[in-house]
Amino acid sequence: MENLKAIIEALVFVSESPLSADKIRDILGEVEKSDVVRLLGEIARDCEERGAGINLREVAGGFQFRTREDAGPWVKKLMGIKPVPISQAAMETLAVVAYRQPVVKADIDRVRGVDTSGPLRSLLEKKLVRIVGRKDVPGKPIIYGTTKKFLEVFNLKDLTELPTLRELKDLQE
Amino acid sequence: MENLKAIIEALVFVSESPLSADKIRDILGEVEKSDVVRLLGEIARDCEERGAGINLREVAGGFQFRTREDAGPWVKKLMGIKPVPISQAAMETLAVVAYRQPVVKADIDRVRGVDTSGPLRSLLEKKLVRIVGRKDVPGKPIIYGTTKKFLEVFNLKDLTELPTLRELKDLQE
Amino acid sequence: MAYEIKLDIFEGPLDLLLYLIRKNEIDIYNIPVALITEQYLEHMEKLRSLNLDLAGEYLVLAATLIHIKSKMLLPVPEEEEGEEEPDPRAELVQQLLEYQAFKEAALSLAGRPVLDRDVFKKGAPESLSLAEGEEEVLVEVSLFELVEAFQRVISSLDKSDLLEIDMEKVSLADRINEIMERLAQEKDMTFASLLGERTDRRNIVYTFLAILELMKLRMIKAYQAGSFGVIRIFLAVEN
Repeated sequence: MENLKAIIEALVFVSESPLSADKIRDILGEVEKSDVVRLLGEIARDCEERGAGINLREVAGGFQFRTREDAGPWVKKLMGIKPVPISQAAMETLAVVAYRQPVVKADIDRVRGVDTSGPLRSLLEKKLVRIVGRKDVPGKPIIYGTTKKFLEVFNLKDLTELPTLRELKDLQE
Repeated sequence: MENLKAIIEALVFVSESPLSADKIRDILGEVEKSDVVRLLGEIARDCEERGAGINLREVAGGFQFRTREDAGPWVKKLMGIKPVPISQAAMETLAVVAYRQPVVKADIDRVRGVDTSGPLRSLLEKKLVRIVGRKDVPGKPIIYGTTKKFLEVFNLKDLTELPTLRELKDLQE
Repeated sequence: MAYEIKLDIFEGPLDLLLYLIRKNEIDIYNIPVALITEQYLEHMEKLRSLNLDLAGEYLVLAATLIHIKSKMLLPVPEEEEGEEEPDPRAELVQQLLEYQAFKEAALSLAGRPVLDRDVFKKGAPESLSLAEGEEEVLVEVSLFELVEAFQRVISSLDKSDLLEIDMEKVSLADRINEIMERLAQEKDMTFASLLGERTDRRNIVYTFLAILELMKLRMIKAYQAGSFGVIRIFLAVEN
């Protein structure tokens, strides 16, 4: 294929959700995945270098074009977007779920020292957290985990990209 | 504004419909329309020159990024594939509905040996299963059946073409 | 949906304690329990005087602090060599450190380029839609929340309206059919507007019962945007 890079750019552009290198290879057929990955890297670099209005980001296991940060205020104005604030309580709850998943509510409550019913419900509604299942202990408590949307919203490639949690020193030592 | 060109590029990128130079000027405020038009021209030229996957086109009184023509076949291939992600539980439930329809929830629960409220609800949401009516027995339970979309998604001419459960799973992959 | 992160003063007793430790520039591994307990209790008093309803968790931590304080006042009994009495503060410190780590992680997460707040993808921000590849776990408005909303609607109505008795007999089935018809036309309606169409008690109650019944039958769904957002009623299936 002659214009492989351009075609990959077009595919990522039209895709509504982040597009994985595997998916691109499947679409294109006789192409090596390594070439797809290399070209995606080139596209990302091109955007950076020419100071483009959009950047290629790796999120939730795929690639997606996103607007550059300093365009944010104008984009919000154009689209009439008024961000729904995530409360500090919900952010803390989200952090505990993200790092400790799969996790039950009792554990989140213990870490935060308060009841997290409210924040948890709001995170479920925002689809940043989901119910993964039930724990096989008495009372069958609900197990929570983060969603793919969580990765998309916070611009994370995958869970391993989470900022490192400060090491907890064991005081007993 | 420093990165005026990049911001305009970002605005055209996020907009769902073609964006006019007037609208861009309104959003940005203290900017001349002539500058906006000039920068839009530059963006269009940049795309052409670097042989990008997307081009800036003037359509319906505004500007819009469109994929380059030779990417067309691949874009169609990408957009044509609409995976309907279905959990194992939902697949089983769907199979019971498909083969036993018209069927009430109690029967599905009995066949699967677990409560199917969750999977059933998700199938209703995905419009693969619909409510057909109510059974004329005490409690008037809801009767479920599959939809036309179910046939479309699984590439079935009609219900007589239903494959086995195993084949159904393979179709997903 | 787009997001913005808001900072509150205290997110709970541990947060208050961390604040006091920072304010006093205290080493978290060597907390002067007497001083901190005193300040903690003072703050609880302040919060109470602001008419803030203090959750039980604040009281629990106050009790824990007082307990640790008293333990530290007791003379340390002579122990056999090598056997050291654990620091009574150890457990609390561990908890504080853990909480602090997550608090920092939350800040760090919020500091990333957040979608629909800092960066944007093509097209309108999604609202209730799920990311591709995810099984939907419906989080609907609970009956408890519906009852709360019902009480809000009732209390916002004019009392005199409520006293009027509509002689027209309305059956639950009629109301159910009406609601289904309205929803088929309007696609979605707010809970308040559905209830508010009727101003007499009997009709409001019947409308509410009809909504509950339809929810139970999974003919309709109720969604709420945010914890105190408007409750919207949707048809569960389009005809």
